[in-house]
Amino acid sequence: MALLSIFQTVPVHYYLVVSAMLFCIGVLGVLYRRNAIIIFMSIELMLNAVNLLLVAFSAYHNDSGGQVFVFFVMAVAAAEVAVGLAILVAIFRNVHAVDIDELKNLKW
Amino acid sequence: MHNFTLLLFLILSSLAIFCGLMTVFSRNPIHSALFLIGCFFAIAGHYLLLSAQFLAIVHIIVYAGAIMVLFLFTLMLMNLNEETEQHKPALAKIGAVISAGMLMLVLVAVFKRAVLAPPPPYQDFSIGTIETLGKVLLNEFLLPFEFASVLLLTAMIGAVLLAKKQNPNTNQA
Amino acid sequence: MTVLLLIVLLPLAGFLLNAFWGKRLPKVVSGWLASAVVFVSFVLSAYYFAGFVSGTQTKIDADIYRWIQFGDLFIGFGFLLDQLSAIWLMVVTGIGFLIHVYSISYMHDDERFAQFFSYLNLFIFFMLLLVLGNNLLVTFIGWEGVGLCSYLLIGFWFKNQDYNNAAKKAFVMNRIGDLGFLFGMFILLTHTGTLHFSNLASIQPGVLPKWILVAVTALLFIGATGKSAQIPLYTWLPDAMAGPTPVSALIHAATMVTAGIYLVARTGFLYAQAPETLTAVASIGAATAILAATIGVFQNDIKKVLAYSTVSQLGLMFVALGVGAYVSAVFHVVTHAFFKACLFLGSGSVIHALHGEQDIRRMGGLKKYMPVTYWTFLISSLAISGIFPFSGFFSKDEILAAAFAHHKILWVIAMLTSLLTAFYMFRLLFLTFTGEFRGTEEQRHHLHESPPLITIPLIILSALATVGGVLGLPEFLGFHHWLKNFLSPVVAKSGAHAHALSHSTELALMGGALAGAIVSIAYSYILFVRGGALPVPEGEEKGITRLVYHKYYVDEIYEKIIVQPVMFLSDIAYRLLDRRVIDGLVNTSGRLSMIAGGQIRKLQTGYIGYYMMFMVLSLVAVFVYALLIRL
Amino acid sequence: MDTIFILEKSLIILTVFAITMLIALYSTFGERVFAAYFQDRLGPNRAGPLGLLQPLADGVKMFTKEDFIPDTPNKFLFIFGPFLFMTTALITSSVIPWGDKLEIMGRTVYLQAADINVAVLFVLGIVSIGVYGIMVGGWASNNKYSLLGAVRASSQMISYEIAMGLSIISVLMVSETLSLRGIVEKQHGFIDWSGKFPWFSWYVFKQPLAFLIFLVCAFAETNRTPFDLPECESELVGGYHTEYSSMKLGFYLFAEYINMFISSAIISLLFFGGFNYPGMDWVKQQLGTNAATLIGVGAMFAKTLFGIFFYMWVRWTVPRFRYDQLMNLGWKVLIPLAILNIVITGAVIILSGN
Repeated sequence: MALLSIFQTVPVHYYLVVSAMLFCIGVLGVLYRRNAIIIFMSIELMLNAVNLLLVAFSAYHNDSGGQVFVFFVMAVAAAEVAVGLAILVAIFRNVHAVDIDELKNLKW
Repeated sequence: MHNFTLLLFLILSSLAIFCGLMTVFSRNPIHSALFLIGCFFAIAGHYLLLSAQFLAIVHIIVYAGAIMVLFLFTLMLMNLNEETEQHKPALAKIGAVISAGMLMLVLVAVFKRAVLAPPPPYQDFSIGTIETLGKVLLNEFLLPFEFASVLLLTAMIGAVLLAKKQNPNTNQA
Repeated sequence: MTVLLLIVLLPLAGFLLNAFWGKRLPKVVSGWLASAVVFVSFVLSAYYFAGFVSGTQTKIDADIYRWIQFGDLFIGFGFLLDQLSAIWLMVVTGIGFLIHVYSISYMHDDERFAQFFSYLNLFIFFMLLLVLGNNLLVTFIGWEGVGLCSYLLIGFWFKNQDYNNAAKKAFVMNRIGDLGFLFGMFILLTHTGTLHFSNLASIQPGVLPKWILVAVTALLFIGATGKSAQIPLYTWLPDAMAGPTPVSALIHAATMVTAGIYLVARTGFLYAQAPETLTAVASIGAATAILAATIGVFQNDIKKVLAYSTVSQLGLMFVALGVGAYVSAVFHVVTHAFFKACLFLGSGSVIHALHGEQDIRRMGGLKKYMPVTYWTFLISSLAISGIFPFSGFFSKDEILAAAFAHHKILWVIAMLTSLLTAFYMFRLLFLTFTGEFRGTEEQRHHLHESPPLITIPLIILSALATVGGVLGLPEFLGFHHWLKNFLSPVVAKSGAHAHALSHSTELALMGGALAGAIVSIAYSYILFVRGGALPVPEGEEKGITRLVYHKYYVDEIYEKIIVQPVMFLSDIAYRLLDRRVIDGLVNTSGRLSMIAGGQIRKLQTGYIGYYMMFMVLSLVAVFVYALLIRL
Repeated sequence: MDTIFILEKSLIILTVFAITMLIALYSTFGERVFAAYFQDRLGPNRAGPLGLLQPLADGVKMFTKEDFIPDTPNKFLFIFGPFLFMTTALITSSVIPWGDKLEIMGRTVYLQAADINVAVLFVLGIVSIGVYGIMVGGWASNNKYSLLGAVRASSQMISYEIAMGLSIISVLMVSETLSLRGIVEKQHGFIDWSGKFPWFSWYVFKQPLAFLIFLVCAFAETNRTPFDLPECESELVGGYHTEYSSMKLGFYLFAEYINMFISSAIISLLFFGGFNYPGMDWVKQQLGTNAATLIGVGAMFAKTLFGIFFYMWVRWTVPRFRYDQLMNLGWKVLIPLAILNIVITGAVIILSGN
């Protein structure tokens, strides 16, 4: 059963715009908030924006490579969250804050 | 039918963008996390729309089922409420909004100039199935796959090591 | 092939075992382990050797894997086993095994016992690689490897700075020779595209230009002079006596120093096409032989005498090679390995008994304390002096005859050398073993015969030195020259054929040599036993004696004309280039980055948000740039 | 997509919903009856004949109780929690095949709401979302006991999800499909004659280790004894639903029974052949497709109901674990065992050459 491609209805440019918007919301979150965990979430949002675009183009080109790449992004995201949150928990234990403006030990 | 698809797309997109914005602007971190989960569901809906069923389910299991649970866990255990979070000065906030807006502008400008192949008339529904993906993943992308497994193992060990409570008796850093 | 591989790999395994676990093993275990691997190698070599003797074994020449492959260039890693390498296999593993056993007793008080044996095993491994390599590059690995082991073993007692210097000297001298070897290989590779002996041997005469052949053979010969201690690179060998005595016996008498002979014999087909080089080989060999022999006469260190004797004997072998008598050279290598190893081990036994004393002026009268050592030493001395019927008589006579047939001057020099040899060997023998003991009372108190592990190898080696001559009984007396027939498949191709001499001439030469040797020994007897003459103490030599005693001041001359100018140049380079130019550049760049860093540091506020803001803005800038480019 | 198809599916969905509710309702009753039986006393027997109206009475009680909302800044989330928990519990039933096909008026009707090709993953995904119902509710209660209970419950659930998923993988390796209907059809009949030697076709006989792991995980996922730590009164006052009352509490409790029902159904699908029963081919020949299918539906429900009974049986038999024991069992026993099982299954598949 060969169905019409979704891109006959929804131009792929729409996906580009949606994913660009999601990505920029992620960027905004990173710049706007001081809570490190929220910044983390914003990064996840950016990754997902990219994933969305990958899947869209995977369907657009009828090539499953894009979807496979999403798996790898997920693996990286999972690893990042596991380690990142562990670091944040360790920091929280020591300084009782996850406020990035208070974590400025990078200066030295 | 076609309009139905477009409608679905629009609903899902606005849901995703709304949830994304709420993630950033919610005062309470827990609300942020919950909105982010909503956003992920909207994205999963997009995946279904693009007939990537397997990926949609995996997306939900991984992001909603694992990653966001971890976030919620951390937030709940740290007990961060809105009173405790200090916000950035207004100038920095304006700067942030302007920077993100500029990035958006530039990205859209870049995308507008993108030259794309014409859309395919028909869609190959087999690419989203677990059979196809499994074959591609374990043949063409076997090496990255193995690397990913090593990466996850490393991350696991690292996370365990970092989160482990230090034994007060042993005096090591 | 597997068995062949085993021969090579067993000593390597021994090396690894002793190197990594040797310290944890008891000394007995590690010593016997090292000996056992060499013994197994010896047995396996003997299997092949027997195969060659009986004619059932054919030549093995196979690449184990493709080592270097680049365009047309192909160099394999493989082994070549024929009659020539089989003989060397027997010598290396056989004498190597005896010396291992000897070392168990000799080194047994040393705290780095296992390390010593690991080095010995490593040496055997590289030596086998050298001998078995089927192309010049594999041989070169072995060549470098034995050089390394030689360095390690000469400097084994590295706490003594003199020994370290000796090791360094040996290494540097060898490196100079190796450079020649390398250049020879490069030229060969450029012009023939192969380094395999089999391929090289099949090149028809006239295909390669003459000058290339001369250049290649001369360069390879430079390599050989380094390894086999010929003029001008011979000075390292006497200094190399700093190493433990088994090392001197194994490396600097029986095996490694004959690598040069092996190389020339192996590439004989090239030398056959370059008679100019052969003449040079013969001349240098003769010059080395006589020079070293004269120095040997005035040396007072028991091992130095033997060292100069080795240099001189090697010179004789090169004379044989130079006149095309490859078989005689190989023959002399084998017999020389027997009696020189025996002599070194005997001297080691003496040194052992005297707790490290090496000066013959403080020895004497040891005959009654250590009879076994004395008798084996005597037999070997007779052999090296060329007294009938010991092995040296046959091999040396062949060389003399070949030299006579080639050129009379060579014969005169070789003859003189062999007379001097007989003289200084018996001077050594008489001063060491006869007369009264001249050492301290305490040393006399501890004098004793060495333990069986030392004496048994001595007895075996002296027995071999006695009967070794049967390998090559002279043909003109109607005997069957076994070695010549044995080597004929390999050497015949080299185009070497001894000039035919009439029977009477050969007989006369033989008799002359024998008579000369006996006269020399008699003179030595009169001088040192009857006359009781003693070498003068340090610094009281006069005239020509003094010149010779100081080894013709060769080391000093090298120091003045080579080492000091090089040092001077290096000093200038250090002061000007290194300190001013290079250091200046490095320091300036360092200072610049410090200044720059001091300024840029101010950008680093420590606020992550600030960094991320910059990141985003830079990203925007990059995108804008990309857009503008596309406009 | 014709109207009849939509009607048919709607009918099936409604039926499934109704049956699920009914069974969950009477499970509460059954629990009390069996508890009484196991403890050798009389159970509820006042409301209606044999006390059969007891669940209705309970429902009336729940609805009429005072609906108390604590002083929390997150009133919406407080209400949203039980709603989410209930919804996720019900959603899973949409992919469960309750029976084989019926032939009605020339149409083939599959007794299943949706046969999707990633059904097993769908179930896992929904189960993982169920955690949020507990977490959100517990957190929004603004009470530290609730929060601790929620954290306990959710960490227990996500820990056991891993072992559960891994144990399913070995089943999937045998079945070679992710569709639940496909898995059931692979277990056709009772005895598999196709192989080199006959063996039971149900996966409980082919994958006994996977079954055991899955069973334990299912107990943990539904927060049933012996893993009912999230609501253990002696430590946590009452767990994540301490602050809940009236029907919102009813939702949490009711959803637990729904979960029990659904997990029993899934166990019977994955390991006990679902709607397969011994001799089904013979019945089909004798009585026709529809009758055979109806018997199959009966078999399916019999297996599922026995599963629910088994839950109750265990509840009154096995004592509660300690929390560290629970975590050790999950991470250090079940996960390695499940991985071992995967390795063994893979090795067997390769060695047997298919």
